[in-house]
Amino acid sequence: MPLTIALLCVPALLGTSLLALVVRRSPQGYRAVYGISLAVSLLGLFAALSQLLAGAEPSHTVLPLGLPWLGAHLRIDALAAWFLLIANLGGAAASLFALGYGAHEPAPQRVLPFYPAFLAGMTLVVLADDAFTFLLSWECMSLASWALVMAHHRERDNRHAGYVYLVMASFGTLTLLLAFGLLAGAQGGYAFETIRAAPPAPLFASLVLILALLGAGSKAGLVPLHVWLPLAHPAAPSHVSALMSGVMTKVAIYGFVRIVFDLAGAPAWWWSMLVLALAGVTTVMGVLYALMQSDLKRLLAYSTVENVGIVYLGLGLALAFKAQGMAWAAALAMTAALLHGLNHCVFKSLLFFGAGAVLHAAGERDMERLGGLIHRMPQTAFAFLVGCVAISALPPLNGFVSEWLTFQAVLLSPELQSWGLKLLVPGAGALLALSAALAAACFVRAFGVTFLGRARSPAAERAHETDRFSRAAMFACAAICLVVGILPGLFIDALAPAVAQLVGDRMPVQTVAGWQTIVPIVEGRSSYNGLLVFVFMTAAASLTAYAIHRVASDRVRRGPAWDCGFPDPSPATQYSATSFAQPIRRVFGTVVFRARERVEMPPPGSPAPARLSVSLQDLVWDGLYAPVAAGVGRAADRLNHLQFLTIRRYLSLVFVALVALLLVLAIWP
Amino acid sequence: MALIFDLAVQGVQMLLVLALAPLLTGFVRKVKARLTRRRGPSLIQPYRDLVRLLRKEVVLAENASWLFRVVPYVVFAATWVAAALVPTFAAGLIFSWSADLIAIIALLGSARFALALAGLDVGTSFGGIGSSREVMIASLAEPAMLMIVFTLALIAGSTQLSTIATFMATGDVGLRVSLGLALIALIMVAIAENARIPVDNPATHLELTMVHEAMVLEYSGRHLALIELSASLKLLLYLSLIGCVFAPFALAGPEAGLSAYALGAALYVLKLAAGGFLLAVFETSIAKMRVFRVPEFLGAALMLGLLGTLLLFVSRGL
Amino acid sequence: MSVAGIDAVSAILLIPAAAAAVLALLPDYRTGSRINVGAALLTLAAALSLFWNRPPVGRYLLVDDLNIVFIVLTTFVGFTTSVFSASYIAHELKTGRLTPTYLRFYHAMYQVLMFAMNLALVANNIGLMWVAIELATLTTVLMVGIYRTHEALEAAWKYFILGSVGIALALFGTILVYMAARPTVGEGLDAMVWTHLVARAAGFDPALLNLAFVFLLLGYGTKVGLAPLHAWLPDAHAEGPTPISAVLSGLLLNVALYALLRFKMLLAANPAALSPGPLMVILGLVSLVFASFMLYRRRDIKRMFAYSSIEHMGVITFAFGMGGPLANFAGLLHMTMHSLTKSAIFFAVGHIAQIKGTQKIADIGGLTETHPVLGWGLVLGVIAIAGLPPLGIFMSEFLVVSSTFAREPLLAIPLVFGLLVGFGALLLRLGGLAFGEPRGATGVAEASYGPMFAHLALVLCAGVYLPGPVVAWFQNVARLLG
Amino acid sequence: MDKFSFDVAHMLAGSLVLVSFVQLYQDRIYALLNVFALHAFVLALSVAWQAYVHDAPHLYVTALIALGFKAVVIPVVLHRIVQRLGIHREIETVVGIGPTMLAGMGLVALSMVVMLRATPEADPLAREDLAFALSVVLLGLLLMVTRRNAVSQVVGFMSLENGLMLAAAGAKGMPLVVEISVAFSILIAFIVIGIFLFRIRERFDTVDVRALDRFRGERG
Repeated sequence: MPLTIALLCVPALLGTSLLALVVRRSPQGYRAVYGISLAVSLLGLFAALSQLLAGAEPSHTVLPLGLPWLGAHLRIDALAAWFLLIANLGGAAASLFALGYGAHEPAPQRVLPFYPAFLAGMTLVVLADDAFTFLLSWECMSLASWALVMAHHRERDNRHAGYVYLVMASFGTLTLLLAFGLLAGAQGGYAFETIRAAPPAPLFASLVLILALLGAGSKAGLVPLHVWLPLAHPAAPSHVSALMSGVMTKVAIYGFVRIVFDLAGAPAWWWSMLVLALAGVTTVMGVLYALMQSDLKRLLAYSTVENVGIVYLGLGLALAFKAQGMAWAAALAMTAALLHGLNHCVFKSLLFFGAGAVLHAAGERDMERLGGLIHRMPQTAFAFLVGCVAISALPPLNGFVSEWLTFQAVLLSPELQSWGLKLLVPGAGALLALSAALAAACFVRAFGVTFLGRARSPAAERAHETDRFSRAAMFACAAICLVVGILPGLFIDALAPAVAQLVGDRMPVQTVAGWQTIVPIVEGRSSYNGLLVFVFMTAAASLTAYAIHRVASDRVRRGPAWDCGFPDPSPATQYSATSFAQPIRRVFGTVVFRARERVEMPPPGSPAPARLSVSLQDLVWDGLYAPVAAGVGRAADRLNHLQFLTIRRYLSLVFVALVALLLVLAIWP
Repeated sequence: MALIFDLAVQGVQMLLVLALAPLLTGFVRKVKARLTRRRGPSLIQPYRDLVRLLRKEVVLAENASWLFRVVPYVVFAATWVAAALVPTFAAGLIFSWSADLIAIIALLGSARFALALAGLDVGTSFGGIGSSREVMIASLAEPAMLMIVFTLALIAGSTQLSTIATFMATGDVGLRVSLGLALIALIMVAIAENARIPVDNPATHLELTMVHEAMVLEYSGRHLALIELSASLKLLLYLSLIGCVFAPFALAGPEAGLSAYALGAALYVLKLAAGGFLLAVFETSIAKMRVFRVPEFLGAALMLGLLGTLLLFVSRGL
Repeated sequence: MSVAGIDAVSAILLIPAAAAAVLALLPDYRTGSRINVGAALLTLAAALSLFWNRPPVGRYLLVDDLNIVFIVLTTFVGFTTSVFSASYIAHELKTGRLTPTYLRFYHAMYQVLMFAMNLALVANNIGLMWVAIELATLTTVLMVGIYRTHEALEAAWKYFILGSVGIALALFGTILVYMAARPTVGEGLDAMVWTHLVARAAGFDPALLNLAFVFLLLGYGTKVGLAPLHAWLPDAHAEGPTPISAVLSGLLLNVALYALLRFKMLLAANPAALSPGPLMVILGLVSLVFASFMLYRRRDIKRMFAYSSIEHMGVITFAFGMGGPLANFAGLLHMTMHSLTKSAIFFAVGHIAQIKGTQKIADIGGLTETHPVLGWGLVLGVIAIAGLPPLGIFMSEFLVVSSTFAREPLLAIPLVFGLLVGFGALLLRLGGLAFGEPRGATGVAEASYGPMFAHLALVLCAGVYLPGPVVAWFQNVARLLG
Repeated sequence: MDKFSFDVAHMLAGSLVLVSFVQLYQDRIYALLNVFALHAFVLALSVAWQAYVHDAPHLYVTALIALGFKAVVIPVVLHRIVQRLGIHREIETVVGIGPTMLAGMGLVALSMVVMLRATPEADPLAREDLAFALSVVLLGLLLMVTRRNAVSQVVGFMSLENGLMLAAAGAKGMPLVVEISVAFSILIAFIVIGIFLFRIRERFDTVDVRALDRFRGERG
């Protein structure tokens, strides 16, 4: 039943795409499209929940589509249902947001037809149960999102973003294709059941892991395959950015989990090392990149890279534990990873919505030209703040819960046998800790520079609060952040079947522990109670406030800022996004980005201004992508001479080919 | 009945930390003054300051938003809750399982997050300096602290502070290199977190060196009082933490009687006094370092923590 | 029944031949284009009737499972292209690039080309097949040079010379096959009848067969456009009238490939001969990788898509070279999809070039803005040709790549590399053509979108759903190909 | 087949290869044309002999075409063209004569090797003939790729085609040989006319094929 409902969503969404083609230019057309998308997403959400909460058996169906002799295999199990939940939750939120935000879209005809198709693609990836359907919907998802990235195609950067994006997506698809080729074997057993029944030989399985890491990792944004992500995500309209960051990366993670945990058979001990190493680098690099950005949406995109790293860290740990036969520990790590997937979906959507609202209100994404928006858009500011707290992994919100679980999983790693892992896992743990702290710094900066202080440009001064649909979407996300943060046990239990399916064990039942405490292993070892922490903090804060206001003083006087006695009226004297990041840039950036500061001080007496210029290098781009691009360019240039030969030379080519083949014949045994 | 008793003990703990925190701050100041041959303010001067501040009106910058007014309460609440969860005189309090050591660190992180935002709210350059330096310091101090937590958790098999303290009190631990490293790292982190010399100077308004004070420059009245109190609480928290982990003497157990509690409380005060004294001695004997040497200082702490963890990972396998 | 069957085969040869004669005599170009469309439609109908009435195997003509795929495809694309050609040519006349006399010639030649291709496909005699392919080549040479510009003449000349050498090599190969077959099959016509040959190939002299295949591979490979024998192809596509580019890419390359496949089957039937697979695999890979890199520096839109045809011919040759049911199926599917897609692209490109008055990529931009239908049609076509779902080429690339990697992982690496490089180039150019600030003239398109969208719709449908009979039939052919 | 007829056929085919070598050696265009006439003449003889030996009268037609068209008409026409174009001075060879000859040797050896791998029970005459024909084809191609001048290239193509004819004639009982020879003659006529047309109508400065490439759309 849930499968049928979920499957119905797909044609419904595709139908909406067609509808969008019809209404694309009518002024209210967007409401119809996003309204239907919202309804369908809610339906999909219902399907996912009913599968998860009922703990239903996996159901399976075959449609006469796709590869002809195979058909389109579709299946919903607990894992699929969990990601279906994420996809449709994100989809519903984005649709709700777009009900308001869509009105500001300058080129609706370039957004509306692709938006439902994008949702449909993501839904279908999760449901696919054979390699062809999987890759088909995977690539449709990329394609639809590419079209959305190209919505504002007149800007050169967006076109570049779209290009890099689609090439990387294609790279990912091709590597996944290779992986499936190995899994399916020469006979072409592309159905997942067939693959499950006959897992590949260990060597092939290892190759599959590497390919899956490349393929799904490039979609998810693992460093160094992430380069497209910070270009493409910000280029799309904000609700689409939210979907891309919040949902599509999760769908990519789903692909990785499905292939590596479900299809590739028993993991080898060293697989996790690869995953953990990449994940550790990704978390820290992602957040450091984010700290260096002054474009709000790009900052959010880089922070997505970081969070994907955190999820992969959990997955890597799960892989390590699974390989060592410690299913109970693997269950903890897997739960952490999957829960973080949901959490990131929610708060990143929220943050992108906020960024969209800001972009619309102030017409500006550059934080250096924003500021003081908390006065003009208080509700957006509040919701955005909730998102910032959540993503910074601070209690009592949801981000903390999943990171806490990940830490707990890291703490189980001394039980691992392998020496390599013994050394690697603490390092990964340290990187995770570092990234958590840096993320907090990053979002203090994001919120502080954008919403606090004084407006840095006239546009920011004229900003206004956003519409009610947008606010509703943001507050809904914020509410979910809080709910998951204070009642994580419910979600961990809902996840349990998916985890059990993947690693063969589940975390202890959480809801039996009193007061909604979550207990990863046993109570004496570690526990956390978001509800109590939340209640304590709220009670303490409000009681204190009440007491002080009643007993001591509640008088307030407004006056000019003190600022050590030297307040400067110009908003330019505030700390900017760049200056805020300066200490961290000095500490980390000199190594990671080759950050250099150059000061040009005019000689005494000269009226010329002093200048400070900062240069950053993207070592991943410069070291990996630029050489590849240059190499392709050089090869193309070299080969291009072949377009300008004389007929005689072309004949010589034919001649040489002939002689070569004859030589082959001559020496053929 | 037992529940009520447990709740009462928990309540006592909460009030105790609140009551002792300014005293500890006053004590440290007093000792420092004495060490520099001044008489210094009286021990209860911090209480007086707090009361005076609470009674005064708040002068808000024209540009301050609602966030600016909420932050002091949030900071105070987070710090207070965190401090209440650290075993002071007794382990295994009724709510101790609601947050483990990682959560306590994260609670302090929440407080700092809020404070850093407040520093940016008015839009002054000093606030920005403070916030930006504060998050830089935190970005190293927090992972270092987590590494210390890892070390402790691996030794005790738990991240639950009560469990750790109980375990440490049993004496099964013996002498461990990791623990030593963790202790040194913890002290370094504590110094940084509490804005003490050599990382920061809580008593200066000299622009080039300010970190914490720059952030709270715009606060006045009751808001400032709360922030000062939170700072004191935080100092107390760290000393309690060091005390309960590395000197878990006479910590009352979960089902202990009143006498055990009393003994625990008495020893707790002694531990605090000793800690405060050592801090004061340390602070007077060392010079403030440049802001951009702080990362090296904290990086060292991080490395020590990581080293401790690694040693444990490796020795487990032997 | 057999009578009707023979009629159908004769019809697909006679209708174009008769139409060519009529068109050569008819002065009015409007009627001419109508007759052209009508004749193509009739031929298509005759080809379709082959499904129900399959004639018995003759000494000259043969209709079997393999070539019926090609026949139907050829007549279908021939028909749609004639529809496109009608609107295209009218515009050419208006701008004065062609005169009515040339149009007469053009229409007649179009039907001769159709005749030649159909003949090549239904021929059961390797000599006849050779003659038909050469006829088709010469016809297209004339069509390529029809604009009489320096560039067109130069392209036609290049095509002519290289094609002639290819013709000669193929003939030598054909003679060698005859020589190999003579001792076993006996002298005379029988030793050139393909069905006889393949039935008794096991007794042929393997060394002669090998040698023959080398010559045939190079001779017909020149027509397929395999690197390094491809040189005529880009220029011929770029300088000829666009309908001819569409037919060249969509059909003639296939016909030549079909001839290669026939000989491959012959070789496969002789266990002692060298296996033709590796040679085709290598040539296919070389073409793929080479053409992919060549795509990057193209400044002419039609030449770029011509290189993309080389790329895809490489993939198809590779797939057939790999052999096995999956790869052969993929090869057939890829060939069909490529024909449909590439001709659709050329339909779009033809109108675009007419509107903009140029074929220079740099002078064309922002099409989705100025000409949404054409622009998005082009986007869809390029996406299809780049192998993205849900369009048909994705399915065939999926099968080729995955089955290759399971069997010969090392071969899959250059395959994937070439595909990716080509993808990057196509996308790069698409970004400039379809998006960005509009560049170039923005006149109204007088286009017939029917053929283009008919092709794209078929490709889209095939990417998601292939009807059962088509599949069974493809599978049967794939089995035949071994 | 008796020994004598075999030897004659062998001798004629061998002479054709020899004449091909002579062609390679020429660096004057008129001399090249004359040698080509000889080439065509030898081919005609060879085909006629095959017709006689195999008792295939239709091959006489092929022989006649070779004799009339290729040994007489084409060389004369090409003479005219060369005169008109004023390119009778020299043949611009790409590589020196020496290396070309060496390469030619290699090609002949190669064609022998690949052809003699065929099982000996296949018709020996046909086998030898084919080996020589393959050599002629390869030498013709070599001539095409080592000359810059379009006329010499045409000559190369025609000698290549002569090799084909030799093979076709040697293939006993092969149908369509006459038709093919006619078709090729037309093809060659097209090529020759093409050169002529380009010269007259399109005002190419030279028939050096390099000149044609100046008009490619892609450069610049």
